[in-house]
Amino acid sequence: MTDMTQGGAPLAATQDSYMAMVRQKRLYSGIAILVFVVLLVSGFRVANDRNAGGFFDGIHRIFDFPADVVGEAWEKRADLAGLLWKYLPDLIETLNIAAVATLLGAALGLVLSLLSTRGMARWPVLIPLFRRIMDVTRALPEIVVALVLIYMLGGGPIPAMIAIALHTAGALGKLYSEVNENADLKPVDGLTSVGATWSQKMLLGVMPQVAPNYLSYGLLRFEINIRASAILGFVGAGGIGYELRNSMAWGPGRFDEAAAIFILLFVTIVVVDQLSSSLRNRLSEGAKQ
Amino acid sequence: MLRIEQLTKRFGANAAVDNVSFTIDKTAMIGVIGASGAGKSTLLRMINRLADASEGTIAFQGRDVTRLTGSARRKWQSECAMIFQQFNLVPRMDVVSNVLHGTLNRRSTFSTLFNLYPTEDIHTAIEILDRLGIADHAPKRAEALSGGQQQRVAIARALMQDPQIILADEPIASLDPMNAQIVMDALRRIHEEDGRMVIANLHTLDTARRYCDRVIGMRMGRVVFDGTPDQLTTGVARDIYGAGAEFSEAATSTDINALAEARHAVTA
Amino acid sequence: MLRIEQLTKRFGANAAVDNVSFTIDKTAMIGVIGASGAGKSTLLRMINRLADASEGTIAFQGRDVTRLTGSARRKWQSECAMIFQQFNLVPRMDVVSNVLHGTLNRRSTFSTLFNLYPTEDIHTAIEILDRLGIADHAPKRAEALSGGQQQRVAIARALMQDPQIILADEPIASLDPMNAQIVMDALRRIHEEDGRMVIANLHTLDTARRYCDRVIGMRMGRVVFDGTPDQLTTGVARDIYGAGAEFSEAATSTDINALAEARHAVTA
Amino acid sequence: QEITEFRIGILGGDNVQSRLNNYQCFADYIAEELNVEVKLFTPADYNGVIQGFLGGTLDLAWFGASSYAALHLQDPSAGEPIAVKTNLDGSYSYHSIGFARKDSGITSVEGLEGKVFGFGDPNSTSGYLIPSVEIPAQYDVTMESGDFFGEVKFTGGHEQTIVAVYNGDIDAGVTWADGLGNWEDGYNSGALRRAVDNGLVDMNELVQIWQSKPIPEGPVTIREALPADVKEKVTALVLGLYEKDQECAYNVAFGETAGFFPITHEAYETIIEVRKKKIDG
Amino acid sequence: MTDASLSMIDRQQAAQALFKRKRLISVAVPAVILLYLTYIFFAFDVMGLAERARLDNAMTLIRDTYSYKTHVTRANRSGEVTIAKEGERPATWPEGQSPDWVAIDGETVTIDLPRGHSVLFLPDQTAVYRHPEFGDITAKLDPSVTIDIPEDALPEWISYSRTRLDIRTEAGRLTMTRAKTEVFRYFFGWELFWYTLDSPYHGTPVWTLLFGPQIDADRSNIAGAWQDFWANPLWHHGKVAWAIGETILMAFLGTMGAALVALPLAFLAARSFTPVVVVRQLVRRVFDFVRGVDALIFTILLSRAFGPGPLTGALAILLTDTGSLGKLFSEALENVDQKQIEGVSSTGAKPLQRYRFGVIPQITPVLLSQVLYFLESNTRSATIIGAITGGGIGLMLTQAIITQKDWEEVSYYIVLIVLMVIFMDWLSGILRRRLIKGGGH
Ligand SMILES: Nc1ncnc2c1ncn2[C@@H]1O[C@H](COP(=O)(O)OP(=O)(O)OP(=O)(O)O)[C@@H](O)[C@H]1O
Ligand SMILES: Nc1ncnc2c1ncn2[C@@H]1O[C@H](COP(=O)(O)OP(=O)(O)OP(=O)(O)O)[C@@H](O)[C@H]1O
Ligand SMILES: [Mg+2]
Ligand SMILES: [Mg+2]
Repeated sequence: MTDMTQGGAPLAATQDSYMAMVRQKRLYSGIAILVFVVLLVSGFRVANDRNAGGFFDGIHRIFDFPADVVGEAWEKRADLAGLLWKYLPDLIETLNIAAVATLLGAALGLVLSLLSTRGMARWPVLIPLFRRIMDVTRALPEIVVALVLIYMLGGGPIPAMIAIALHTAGALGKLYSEVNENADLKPVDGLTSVGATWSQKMLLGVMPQVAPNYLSYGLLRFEINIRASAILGFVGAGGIGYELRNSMAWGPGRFDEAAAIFILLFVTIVVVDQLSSSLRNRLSEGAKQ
Repeated sequence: MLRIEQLTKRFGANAAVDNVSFTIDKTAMIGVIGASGAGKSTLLRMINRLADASEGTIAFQGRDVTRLTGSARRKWQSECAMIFQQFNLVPRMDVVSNVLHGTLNRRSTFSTLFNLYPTEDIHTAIEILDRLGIADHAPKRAEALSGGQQQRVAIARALMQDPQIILADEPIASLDPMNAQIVMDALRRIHEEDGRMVIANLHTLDTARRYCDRVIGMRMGRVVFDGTPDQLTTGVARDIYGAGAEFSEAATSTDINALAEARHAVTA
Repeated sequence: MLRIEQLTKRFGANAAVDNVSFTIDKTAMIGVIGASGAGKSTLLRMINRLADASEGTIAFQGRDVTRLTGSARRKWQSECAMIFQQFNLVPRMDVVSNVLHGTLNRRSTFSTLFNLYPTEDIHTAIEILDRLGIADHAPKRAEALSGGQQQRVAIARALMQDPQIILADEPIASLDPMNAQIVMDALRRIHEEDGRMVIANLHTLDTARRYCDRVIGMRMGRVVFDGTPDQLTTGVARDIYGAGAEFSEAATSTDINALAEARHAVTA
Repeated sequence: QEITEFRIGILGGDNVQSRLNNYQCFADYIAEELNVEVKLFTPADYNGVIQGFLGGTLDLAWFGASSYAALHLQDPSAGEPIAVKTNLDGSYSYHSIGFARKDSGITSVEGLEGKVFGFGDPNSTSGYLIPSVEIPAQYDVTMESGDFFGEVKFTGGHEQTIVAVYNGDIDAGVTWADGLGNWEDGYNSGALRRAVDNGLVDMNELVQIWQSKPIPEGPVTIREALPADVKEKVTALVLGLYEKDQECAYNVAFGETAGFFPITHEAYETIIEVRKKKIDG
Repeated sequence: MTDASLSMIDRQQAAQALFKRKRLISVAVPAVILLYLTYIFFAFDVMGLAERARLDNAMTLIRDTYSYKTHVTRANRSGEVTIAKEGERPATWPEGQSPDWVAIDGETVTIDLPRGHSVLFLPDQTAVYRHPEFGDITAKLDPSVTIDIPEDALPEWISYSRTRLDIRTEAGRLTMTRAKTEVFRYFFGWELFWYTLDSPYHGTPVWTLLFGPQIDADRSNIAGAWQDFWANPLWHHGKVAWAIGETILMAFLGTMGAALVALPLAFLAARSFTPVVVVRQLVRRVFDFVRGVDALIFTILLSRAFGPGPLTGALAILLTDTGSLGKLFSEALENVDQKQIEGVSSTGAKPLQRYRFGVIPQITPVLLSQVLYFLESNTRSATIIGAITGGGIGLMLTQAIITQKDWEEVSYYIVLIVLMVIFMDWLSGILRRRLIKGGGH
């Protein structure tokens, strides 16, 4: 079918209708840009206004604090190795919190996602329920859960772990159920036809398809959870965040400790990030094959 | 042996299978033919209990299997193996594992999760694969195999179930003529050598004629023909497919020889 | 008008275009043919200055354009439009916007960044589209169009540049025979009606013969043939493609009529 | 030299809104006096206020003695003390109180060997600085984890310390109280009293195991770089608040008070020395 | 390709070996995880958890989330009686008024509690707790606390020392010390959530507010009701709304600012756009650095320059996310289709135009969806950051938790935070669908 023979609208009409479209588009994108700029500018002004120090008053002081910290750390650089060693156990605790939370959260997220994916759900009527559960656990900031649990369970790593695990379950559950939705259900049908149970179907029919994606998302989450675990330490859940908070709060005199903790945390985050991204690349290539 | 009585399956207002009754008395190879949407797949899925019947009963050796649930249903499913048009294997798993899935119903969930299949099962699986001529591919992933090979893996899985009935839902529709023949030959051989009942949905008349002892024709959910292959004349076929006089079998044939002729016909 | 002198392009040790010289005196439609890897694309990309020449000069109307940089180079690019095998449109933008990209060199950066093209440009664009028979698709996204339509959008973009030369790098290689004909017809028509020079890399001899006034044959980076279509015998073609006696034009033909014959040949 | 706004940082163991509420009357007075907008901020901890003064982003705050020392040690010209809160009896000191659960059997610091001991915020005077110096001096022990004490940790603040001890998460801790009145009420004022009033703890379950020497109340401090007239006006307002509006003084002082008295930097030199020593090791 | 030389036995053995391997893996992976969890079980002292867990704290918390208590307090020295919800000043009953379950008759105060319990404040610093099953418990200050109970042994719900008496039942609570005698009675709901006692609208049904006669002479009912609600001195709905706004503002400014900074930098970090290795590596390391330093640390470091407030939080988010978005954007840029760029270049387009038409339309979908995703997740981060810099709902939440008593406020904030995050999630979902499906430019 060639369009050359097509009658179509007369040229002028096409031009006019296109011009009308262009004008409309310009109007819309003009409005959109305007709204965005207005939001950004007024948002900045509100924030600036509600802040103790203004942006332009403070900008020249932006390096004062870092300079103090670095200055002191440099002065006491001889002790640095010892401090790094001293805080290693705290770092390990933080990493452990993140790792366990990721493991448990992923396991819970996996079950939730399977229970809330159409075609796989054990109880299809309950799909909306499990979805809502994921929404809420995902929406709960870790800090909220952690602080409440610290009150109920006392201090230590467990409240932080539970808090992060809950949030992880919701976040991964959502990603996993997206993966599940893309999974092929034919193998599941095949396994149903041989009389397999639900868990057999999920583990043998679904898992092999989705495992690389699961793993890749899980690794990404682990990275995020390391930060979360450090932050929760900051509000009292133990680990390296707690030490960082104390030395930062005390200020000069313990800035060398702050610097050591900071180096540990930074190096860990960068290393895990690099490791997991290379691992994820390999997984995604494997999945494509 | 297998008694279907007034079996009906409704999707909303539409009856996919409508009041179907037939009895199969002795182990046979049975072809079910009919146009797309005639209800062939639905019928087989109900027998395997992948789908629930709306009305009617399916009885095997006097036992009513229509409304089994839970493990009883899974038990029945393990006795009546199903082969799918799209193979429905686990593509990322190796061939032997796929075949061993046929034993899932017999083994505990726990042991299968850790790949703790008994050695004799593994040996049997290889023997079955060998019998189907694909033992060489045993360690490969299922997705690495060609369509015909995958369908043979699916048959192997079915055999691994050691079923009384094998249901095959258009087993050769996704295959090229060469592979189609290999797969149909394998099914026939299993029927003859092992004496298992085979019910196969088929798309093409000549396949049904060539491989089956008995042919059931369906149209719009109802059985409109039930007889021997000989009774399946072009006139009857026209009825089954609701086609006019322009109907030519060659157009749907998968026979390799028929194909070459058909191509001539098109280009000429 | 266009003088190519001892033009060479080296990628490492390998010369993709090797000491090529030719002159085009009057506005003409020129076909460049040659096997894959012969250097056709590289030649055109050097003329458009998408690639830099290693040695030699390209002069247009006495002006040396080989070593222009910055805005002078962009000015030259706007005078010599390029059409690609893969169309190289912006698929997520609408057809008219894609055509209007042909004016980018003329218009201020700022206004174009916000898609603020003058109304007369928009009208011209639609006129060009109309001339190419695709004005109806003006508001659609480029990706929503078929290959032949997309290539015509690319031609429209080229025309929008109001260029002196149109370079077309295998414009019909991604198209089916039907669309190939439409696109080649369009190029020829532009050449004839507007008097623009067209240099087209072509994959197939018969296209070159049918549409071009002059044919340049390349092999391994060198010009091995330069003459009228009539001089392009099968023997010459064998030289160009470095093929043996089994060479048959029909196998690579894109002519619709040739195609039907070819099919006969295969099936017979 | 003109200012366009006046920024007050408020600390104290209460929730954000109560803090803002308690200071609103005071903010209104300042706004009236200076004729500029007054903004209230509720930083999360002492460090927030210290940083605010160092960076010149806060103009007035009621420091603790130790956090004032921290400020002074980092920048002696950042802020100057103008007033101190007095108790009902006119004194302006309080105590750091060590306490434990009654059923733990602990009655004194000696009984804490190998036990978990909790401080509050590192910048707290009674919750860290003073006990961390006086206890080792008094009992000849160190405050390092695993030395005399099994573990020494920071709970984050007075409220957390009290709850942690009460819950048995830690064996003993320190917090502040005026030392007047009765133990079973949690004394007349202080973090313990507040916890009792809120029904958080049952004082029958707790025992006092240690009390520090008197600690001076922290200074209400103003940013030194402010124009002299602003400083003067605000100082006068703070000192005259009790006469002007008792209710407001009660709110600003977070409890019963006889008003704010003038004070100077000298009053905190001892504390500064203590903190300096702590920094230098 | 059938290998004829392989016998059946060989194949079976090969398969067996395969399964041995698979079995090993499928047992080893869970075993390693299990081992790790066992280590964690001891490292985190899970056994001790049961001991540390405070069920009564949990109960307090849970009870506070759906109920509140009213304090009836008698100062033992002056004899003055005050009644206040949660003992807070703005929620104190005016002098001479009392709720209907408290009867004040001179020095005698009768306080009815649920389930037939009641408490009597009698003259002579005496109080009686009337327990329907246990009987009367009489307490007197003399000058220390003395009690008189019907049985010899103290039940476990009475905590008594000579300085202090504490009776806790499911109906309420009585404490007596030398300073004061206090009764708590629990009620369902959040106290004075709509209006405090001093508001004329307290206790007015909605119907009356809307259609009834004007209650306050100066203000129309709806305006007045709104003002009093918004300025409620116990719940501060207005300030809480501002705090939520500040939190979203931090997330918005931080994310959008980061996107605007990261986009041009991402070109410098992408292989296809910046052939100069030094520049590219430099920009990438900068990205890695700001990404590795968490927003939390930036928040602290920036607090010197900008002080407490939402701007500091927004800048911290901006810095960290410049790293994350920059990395994502540069990856997207490395994956762009060169054909489109070449097509635009061949017309003689200037560099900016080349990016605008050859690159931006291609990466817009990735860009938008990432930015919106970050916006949503930054709302959560902003809650946490606010708790440290002093701004937004996060600070209110953490400070309310620290008081260890305002659990009803904590629940209120948690509900609001969850709603806020769900709202942002929903909003970003909508925008994603709209913008990405719609025009690409
Ligand atoms: N899950 C379902 N929901 C609704 N309708 C269904 C469903 N499965 C099948 N049907 C309908 O039932 C009718 C019979 O379908 P069935 O798949 O059994 O036909 P078929 O004979 O196998 O056809 P084909 O040759 O195309 O496989 C069709 O009209 C189909 O649309
Ligand atoms: N960017 C490049 N880097 C290195 N080698 C190149 C590059 N571009 C082209 N070449 C090489 O130059 C030679 C000529 O390539 P060119 O694309 O010009 O051939 P062509 O005649 O257009 O072939 P085709 O018909 O396949 O498009 C080939 O050997 C090719 O591999
Ligand atoms: Mg079917
Ligand atoms: Mg080419």
